[in-house]
Parts: sequence; C-alpha cells; structure tokens
Amino acid sequence: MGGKDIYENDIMELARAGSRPRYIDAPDGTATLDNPLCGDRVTIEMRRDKEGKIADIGHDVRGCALCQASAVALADTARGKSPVEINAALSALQKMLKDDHEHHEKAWPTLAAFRSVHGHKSRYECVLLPFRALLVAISEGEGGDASRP
Amino acid sequence: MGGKDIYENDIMELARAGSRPRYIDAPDGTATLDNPLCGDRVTIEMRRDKEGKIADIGHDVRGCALCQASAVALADTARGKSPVEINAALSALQKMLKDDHEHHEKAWPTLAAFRSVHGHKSRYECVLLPFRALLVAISEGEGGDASRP
Amino acid sequence: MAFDPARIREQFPILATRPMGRPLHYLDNAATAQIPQTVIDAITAHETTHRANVTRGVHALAEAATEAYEGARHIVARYMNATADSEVVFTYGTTSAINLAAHALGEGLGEGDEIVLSVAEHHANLVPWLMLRERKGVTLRFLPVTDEGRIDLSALNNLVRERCKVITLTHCSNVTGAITDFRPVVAAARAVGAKVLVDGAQMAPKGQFDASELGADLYAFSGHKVYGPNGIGVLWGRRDVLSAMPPFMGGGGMIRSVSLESVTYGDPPKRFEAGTPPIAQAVGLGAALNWVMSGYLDGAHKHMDRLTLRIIERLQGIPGARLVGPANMEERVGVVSFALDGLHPHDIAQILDRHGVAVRGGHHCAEPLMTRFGLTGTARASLAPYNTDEDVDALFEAIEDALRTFSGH
Amino acid sequence: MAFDPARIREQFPILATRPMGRPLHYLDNAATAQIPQTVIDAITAHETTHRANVTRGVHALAEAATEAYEGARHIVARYMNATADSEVVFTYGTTSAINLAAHALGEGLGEGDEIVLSVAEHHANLVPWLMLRERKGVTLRFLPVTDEGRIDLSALNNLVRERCKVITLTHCSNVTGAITDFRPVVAAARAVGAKVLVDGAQMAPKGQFDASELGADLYAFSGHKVYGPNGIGVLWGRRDVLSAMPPFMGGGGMIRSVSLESVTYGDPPKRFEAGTPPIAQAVGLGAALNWVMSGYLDGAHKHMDRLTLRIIERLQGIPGARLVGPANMEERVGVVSFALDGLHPHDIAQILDRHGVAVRGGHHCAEPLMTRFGLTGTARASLAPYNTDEDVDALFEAIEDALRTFSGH
Ligand SMILES: Cc1ncc(COP(=O)(O)O)c(C=O)c1O
Ligand SMILES: Cc1ncc(COP(=O)(O)O)c(C=O)c1O
Repeated sequence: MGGKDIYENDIMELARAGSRPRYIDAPDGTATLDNPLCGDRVTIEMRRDKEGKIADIGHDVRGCALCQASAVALADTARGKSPVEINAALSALQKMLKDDHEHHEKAWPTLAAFRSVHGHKSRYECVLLPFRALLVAISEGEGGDASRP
Repeated sequence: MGGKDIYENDIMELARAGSRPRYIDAPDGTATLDNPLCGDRVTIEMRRDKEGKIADIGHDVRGCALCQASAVALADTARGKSPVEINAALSALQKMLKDDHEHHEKAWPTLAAFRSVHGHKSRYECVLLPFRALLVAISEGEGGDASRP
Repeated sequence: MAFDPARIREQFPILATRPMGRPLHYLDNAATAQIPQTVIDAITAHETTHRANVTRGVHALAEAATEAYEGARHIVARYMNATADSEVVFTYGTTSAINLAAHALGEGLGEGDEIVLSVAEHHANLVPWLMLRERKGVTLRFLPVTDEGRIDLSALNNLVRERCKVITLTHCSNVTGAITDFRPVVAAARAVGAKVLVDGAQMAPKGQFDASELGADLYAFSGHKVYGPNGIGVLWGRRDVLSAMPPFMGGGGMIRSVSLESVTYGDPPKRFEAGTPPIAQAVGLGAALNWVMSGYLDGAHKHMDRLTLRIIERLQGIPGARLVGPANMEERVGVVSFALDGLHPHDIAQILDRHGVAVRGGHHCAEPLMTRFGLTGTARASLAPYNTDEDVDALFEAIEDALRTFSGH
Repeated sequence: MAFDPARIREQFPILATRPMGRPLHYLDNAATAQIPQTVIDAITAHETTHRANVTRGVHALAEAATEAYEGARHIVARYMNATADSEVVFTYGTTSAINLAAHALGEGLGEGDEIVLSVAEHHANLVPWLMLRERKGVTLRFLPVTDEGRIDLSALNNLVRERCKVITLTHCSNVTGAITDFRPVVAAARAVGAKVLVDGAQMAPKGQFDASELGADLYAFSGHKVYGPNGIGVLWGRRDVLSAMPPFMGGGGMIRSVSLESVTYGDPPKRFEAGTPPIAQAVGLGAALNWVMSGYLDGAHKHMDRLTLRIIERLQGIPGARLVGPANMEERVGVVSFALDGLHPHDIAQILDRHGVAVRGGHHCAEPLMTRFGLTGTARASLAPYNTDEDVDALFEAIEDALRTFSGH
C-alpha cells in the first residue's frame, strides 16, 4: 500500500504529452504489448543509429495516465542509449517502484517522476509496459525472439 | 451429537446373535445393500406366507455391531408382518433415531434397543440398512424395481 | 421503522477502519461484499469447537462438524427455497460451480450441439464454455446486448434452435446492473429441451429467492458476495438434473465404491463434492445467509435503490460522463458502471482511492461487453446495504477531483 | 530445551474444550489437524482489515488483499523451497490440486499412454485417474503394496514402460504411515520422460521440505492438514511443467484476453486460479506454515516418533490386534492403522469416542489398499505435535473397554 499521491504534476505533464500518439519515420522495430490486468495496449516504435543506439522513439498508448507518462519518459530516457543501458533503466525503474530509493533518480532523472507510484503495486505494470515494449521492439529489430521479456 | 452409550446390553445381545449369518430355505426374495459410508454389506433373505406376510428372514451381515443387531431385530420385528407394516417399522425406527421419543417403542418393542443410537447420526444408516434391504428383497420378490428405496 | 444503514454498519468491523488513514467508502461490493462480525464469529466458533473432517467420522467432533456442514446446506436450501437439501452442492465459488456445470452438462455433447449465452456474461460464465467448445466442438451462440445494457431477449427466437442443449445467462450483470427476465428464456429452453443455468453471483446477495420458480435447472452463486467467506459457493440443481449429471472432480467422499477396475459414484450432492469440502466456509456461508434472512435488511432495497438513483442522476449531470447500464431503477440493482471522457478507469479508481472511495476500474471480467460498448473498461460503483449518502457524496467529491486533475489532459 | 507438547497445546483452543463433557484426545490428525489461535487470528484480521477481491483492484483494500494473498504464496514457496513464487498454485485442497494436474497432464494423452500409480493411493489420487482412463482411454498400472504396507518399488522396472507419461504416488500413506522413497521413482520416470506427481497431503505437515530436490514435477497438499484452514491447498509445479500445462477451470483472472471467438490464457500460477481465489484461506495457510517454521515444533518429530512407537508396541501386546503398516519408525510417520479381531472399525471408533478419544474408523478413502489387506476398514490413530502420553494412555484404556464390551461377541 502506498501513501503518496500518484498524480503529481510531473507525471501529469508527461501523461498529457503521452496521450497523443507520436509516430516516427522508418522504424527499425515495433512492438505492441498488452497489460493483461486492464486490457491496456502500448505500441512502441524505435529507430537505431549506426552505433546501435536509440535514435528515435514513437509511441501509441491506449492506456492510463501512468502508461502514457511512462511512454514519454521512455523516449526522453532512451534516446542515445544502447539496449544494455535501457535494460538497466528498466531495472532501475523496477527498483525505484519497489524500494522508493532516491539512489536511482540520479542516474535516470526523468524516471524520478514515478517515485510517487511506489507502493501502488497494482500500477507498477502500467509504468513498466512501455519499457518492456521497447526491449521487445529492439529484439524484433534484431530479428530476435519477439516474445515478452 | 448424542450423549447416550450406544453399546447397551440390549444391542450387544442382538449383535452377538447377528454376527453369525442365518440362511433360510427357498427364499422368495434376496437383497444385498452396501453402506457407502463404511463399505459394509448386508444381505437379507425373506420368504412370505400365503397372505403375503413375512414368514421367515435370513441375514448375512458384514458390518458393525449396530448393523448386526438391527438384522436380528428386523427378523423379530418383521415376522408375520405385511410389507406396509414393515415400511411403518422403518419409519418408526427413523423417527426413534431422530427424535429419541418413547412413543415408537410401544408399537415396536424390539426396536427400543436402538434408542441409544439417537444423536449418533453417522451411525443411523448402520441401523437402517437391514430394513432397507428387506424392502428391496420384498420388491424384488414381487418382480418390482430392485433399486434402493 | 425506517431502514437505518448505521445499524448495519456497526456490524461490519472493517467499515470502522481507516485504510491509509482515510474513512472507508466501500463501493466495490460487486467484487466482494464485506463480512459482518457474526459471520466471523461463526467461523471462529466452528474452528475452535467443532473442527474435524466431515461425513466419515463417528467421533463427537466429526459428528459435530458434519452436522454443522449439513446444517449450512439446509440454510442454503431455505434461502433459495430448494425442495430438498440434496439439491444444494457446495462449490468453491460461482466460477467453480459453473465449471462443474459446464463439464457435467457438456460431457455428452459434441459437434452440432449448441449452447446459448450472452455478450454480457462474466468470464466465469464465458471461458468454461469457450473451453468446452475447444474440447467438444459445440457451437456457442451469443445473445446481443441492447444499448441500455440489457441482454436482448428478442433474439432468443433466432438463437435458440433445436440442437440447443443449454442456455446459460447471468441473472444480473456485474457491469450494467441489469436484471435478466428469465420467463422468455425458460420458455425458449423448454421448447427445445435445453437446460437453463443461471449465474446468480450478483443476484443472490439481494435476498431470499426461488431458483426453481425462476425456471432454472441450475443456479450458481458465491459466498463472498453475499456477506460470507471466500472460497465457498453453491451450485443448486433440480434433483433430476443433478442426478443425471456425471461428476466433475474425483476423490474421497464422492464415490459409492471404488476398485482398481471401476468406480461407482455417490448420489448428489456428494457426487460433486470430492475431497474435504470447505467446511468452515460453508458454516460461514450459512451464518451469512441467516444474517441476510434475519430481518436486518428489511427496507435495504429501497435504501439502495435510492442511493443508486442518486448516483445515476448525479452522473448524468457531469459533462463527458457516460453511464453503461439502465438509467432508471426498473429491473436493475445497485451496480453503476460509468466512463469519464478522457479518463482511464484505473486513473479514476486510483484518484477515488485517495478519498477513501473504493470502486473498481477495468473490464470487470466482461471483455466482450466492453467491446460491445467500444470501451476497454469502466469505473464501477456497487452498493451494499451498509452504504450511505455520505458514501455517495464522497464518490462525487472524488470524481470532481479526478476531473480537476485531468482537466486539460 | 526438550520439546514440550504443553506449550503447543495451549496454542490450540479446541484442545481445551470438552466435547460431550469429556477431555479431548484428538488422534484424528491425518483427517484434519487442529488450528492454532494465531492462524484463526490471522484470518480474522484479514477479514476485518484487508478484505477485498484480489489482483484487479487499485483501491487500498484491494492492494492490501492482493499483497496478503501473494504474501501467502511467498510463504508457501519458502516452506517448500520453491525457486519462484510463481511455482505455487493455490487450489482448494489436495483433491482439487490432483484433479487439476490429472486434467492438465491428461489433456493430450490417449490410448496406449500409461500412468503409474499404486494400490496405496488415497481416492484423491486414484479417482481422478480412473476418470481420465474413462475419458481418454489411457492405461493405469498399479504398483503393489508389500505386507509391511509400503509401495513396492521393486515393481517399478516392470511397470514403468516407454509410454508411461505420469507416475503419481503418495509421499506418505494416510493408512500405513509409510513414507515413499522417491529416488527410484524419479529415476524410473526420468528414464522414460514421465512426469512425477506427488500427493503430499500427509507429508507436507511434517515440516519444511524441498519438492524439487525430491525430484517431483508437481506436488500437492492441503491446508487443513497442516494446521491451516479448510478450503485451501497447493499445487506446486516446476516452472517449465506448469508453463506447458493447459488450464483446468475457466473464469476471471486466468485469461490474458478473451473475446467471443477466442481466449488466450495467462501465465502460471494465474492460469490455474480461475475466479475469486480462497484469499482469507491462503492468508491462513501462510500463517500456519509460518507457525510450523517458527521453531515451536523443534523436537516435535522425536516426540511424535516416541508416541507412535508406544502405540505400535502396545498394540502388539493385544491378542487379536493387527497392525497395518510398518512396525518400526524407519521411514514412517505417526499414522497407525490397526484392526481388532471381531471388532468393526466403526464400533472401535465409537467406543473410543466415549472416552473422548477421536480416531477414524473405516477405509480411509483407500479402498484398494483395504482390499489388499483383506479388510473392509481399520481404526486409525494419527498424531500431531500436541499429542501427549496421556492421549496414548487414553487410547489404550479405551481399546481395553472396546475389547471388554465385545468380549464373547
Ligand atoms: C456475474 C458474475 N459471475 C461470476 C462471478 C465469479 O464469481 P467468483 O469469482 O466468486 O467465482 C462474478 C464475480 O466476480 C460475477 O459478478
Ligand atoms: C494421502 C492423502 N491424499 C489426499 C487427501 C485428500 O486431501 P483433501 O481431502 O484435503 O483434498 C488426503 C486426505 O484426506 C490424504 O490423506
């Protein structure tokens, strides 16, 4: 059980931006994931640069404010990062939700907005879904196994 | 839940007599019933006189003392009685077990022994089984439906 | 004397708690109703004085436990006006009751046989039939739902055909609150010899009823929605219907005799109660139904109807609010689903929670119905007799907050 | 500090009651164990502070209920040293766990496929397979039982053949008390790629264990035998085994998404938990296993072994008494079945009851085993840590009374 208020300004601002879809040109990979808990659906597109880092990210979220906010935070966070770094960001996000520890904020400042979700376990997946989708999109782009990570 | 002691002398005497099988000549009907609760098995044979009343009864009980006692009490009770009267005896026995009321004793003195079983619900079927078997044997003898009554 | 929810509230200890430091406005009764102290006490008393395994023991505790368990069956029989206690099968909930029914009724079916259900069914009364279709190749036919959120019974004529073996419908939708009129359903079923199974999960809590008068062959409901414990439910069945049904689960207590070669099954209800049953839960369910029948709830329906109407009317005053279900109190219960334009149901539920208002957001295990209304989910407020005008006020204060939070979103 | 049953007894309120005005000597623990106050308190606390439906709610109570339910799963995982919580499926008891397993493992089987079980199985681990044979035409092969009452594992070589898909055996017989050695069983299963299902109903109460170290693929047990509530059980499964299993019951909570056309199922354990689960019961089971793991029971095994041996030895001094099960404490638990010449097991149990001694009489849901020993039933005394020397003394006083009552019979 959490005590904090989820809908702080940071999240609401991100969510507002995430409520409209954003598509990118010539994506290298696309993935759509459902949240089985609520039937929400996230599509993430991504394009990579020559070094394999994320050059651009698009999203289409049919989901709640947390999911919308996360999709936007994901774009901010992941641009210029390698898949390994994005994996680390997902781990940091999971830890932040679980532990509410400021440690992770420093490395991923955009993700700090989601500290308020700490304790609201039923909503963690809403926040994590866009990150998961990006990792699937990357693996799909690499011709890998596109099943959920 | 009952308070009385089941194994009073009356019952034990009947049970002793019932522990050995007794077969009769030229039975008009035979029925074997199981007690699904404990896997016990009762076989009752009967012969009827010209008026249709019970002339003789045999038994073979693979069961507990109550069932053995009841088989013997049945023979005592049913000899010379019509099927309708035996049905009435079964009803009286059921009521006696359930209500512990001396009313029924007067009509069926041999059955009085079973008043001590009152309250021990899990054992009622042990007492009733020979009576049920006789009714099936009668209906079988009449070429009727031999399924359990 | 007018119905006074305060007298009910004081019997439910959880209503006096303050989860997260806020007063509790519990409006999630369609998911799980709360439990009165008397039911908790009955369970505790059973566990501390009569606990034993049932049916096969002759010692005093076993006799007492069996008596308590069968006594609970008798209370259920009385609650639903059953002809005999043996028509009452204890299950673990509505879901397990319907799965039992689907397995047993479906056992002899095959390709060409048809089952009629509706688009409004809870997954509990949908997935078991989808699984049966997978196993046996039966055809499923779905009654549509009207814009008002009612099962469209005018489609019965077309859908119920000669090979229809079962019509299975909810007595009351857990999303729209609409009550199904079973008269035409039963008539259609009788015309082709189909069985009628009723999902009573939402209706059974409304008070005593008569399943056979309704025309049902089988009727399922859950303990936890009728102020009883979790993990217990009921499948009532007409004697001849139950007698013709093969068992579902195998184990102790449901057999007549068994060897390595063969098995013969006991009579109903035992045939369907394999293994150690949920004894303390049955006792708790009995206590809960006794409580419902005790007179405490006289007048509760009028009270709940009034609150329901208040919710509906206030919703209609909110721009962008959409009611999913009937807008008046004719043949409906106090389950009110709604959508707010641009707000996700989980966000609504979450913001309501910060006011101590507990509602459910999501598809309510009724995805096809959501699809029917072009939604992925709704928020749902559902009432019990202990709800008050304060609960309704808190609900709408919280909704205003949600709208404010998301204004300009 | 030596183990002191008095310290355990005071935690079980029922042991201080006097059913029928007699002290209670509860020796029917193999049927149902009693429940300590701490478990009752945990259930009451849950129902009065955290009661809600699980998994889909975002409000505070729903979050709390979900946390409590998943917390219980974690405790079970710790109790049986599972690799992950998701290997723990909540069921309603051993019976429903085995039925789930039999349906899921049996789904793809057909004529020619073989399943190996034993003559010693409880009906819970027999009838579901007889039913599967009926449905699918599989062949059942039965390991015999030795005169000592052990499953005869020397027959494995002959019985486990290429088409064997499942070996399913009891970890410990509820009649003879004999513990099964699973090493040869697992070796035989691995050799042909068969799954190993273990009926742990009698063994799980003996303390923490490691199902995967045992070599099990699936392991089933009940809450009510391990000092927990009724109506809850566990099916543990290796992750890959559960992942490959189709669901058993359909309903809410176990799907990923569903429409009128199709359904996709969720991952284990959810896939196997259709409908509202037994939440308070899971919480109670968690509390019970925590209690078992708390250290209270350190030394209890030695204590129970000593009492068991006392029972066995005193029985051996009674002319006409016949022990059904091993006569020493090697690989056996405190479940002692016996017959008394000329006395029916129900008469024995009934007369023992007048001394407040609660034992079970009958076939103990193991008819084939009774047939194996040429009996229709036995009397069975089964121990828990709270049993005392006084209980054993009372048992034998009562047996003497039974013998007296029936002398000359
Ligand atoms: C209409 C309806 N049917 C079936 C169910 C399933 O009930 P349970 O989860 O208690 O098995 C519910 C409740 O969730 C319901 O509302
Ligand atoms: C060995 C064994 N297996 C299975 C069972 C069935 O357990 P339950 O009745 O709790 O489902 C029991 C207990 O009755 C048992 O002793």
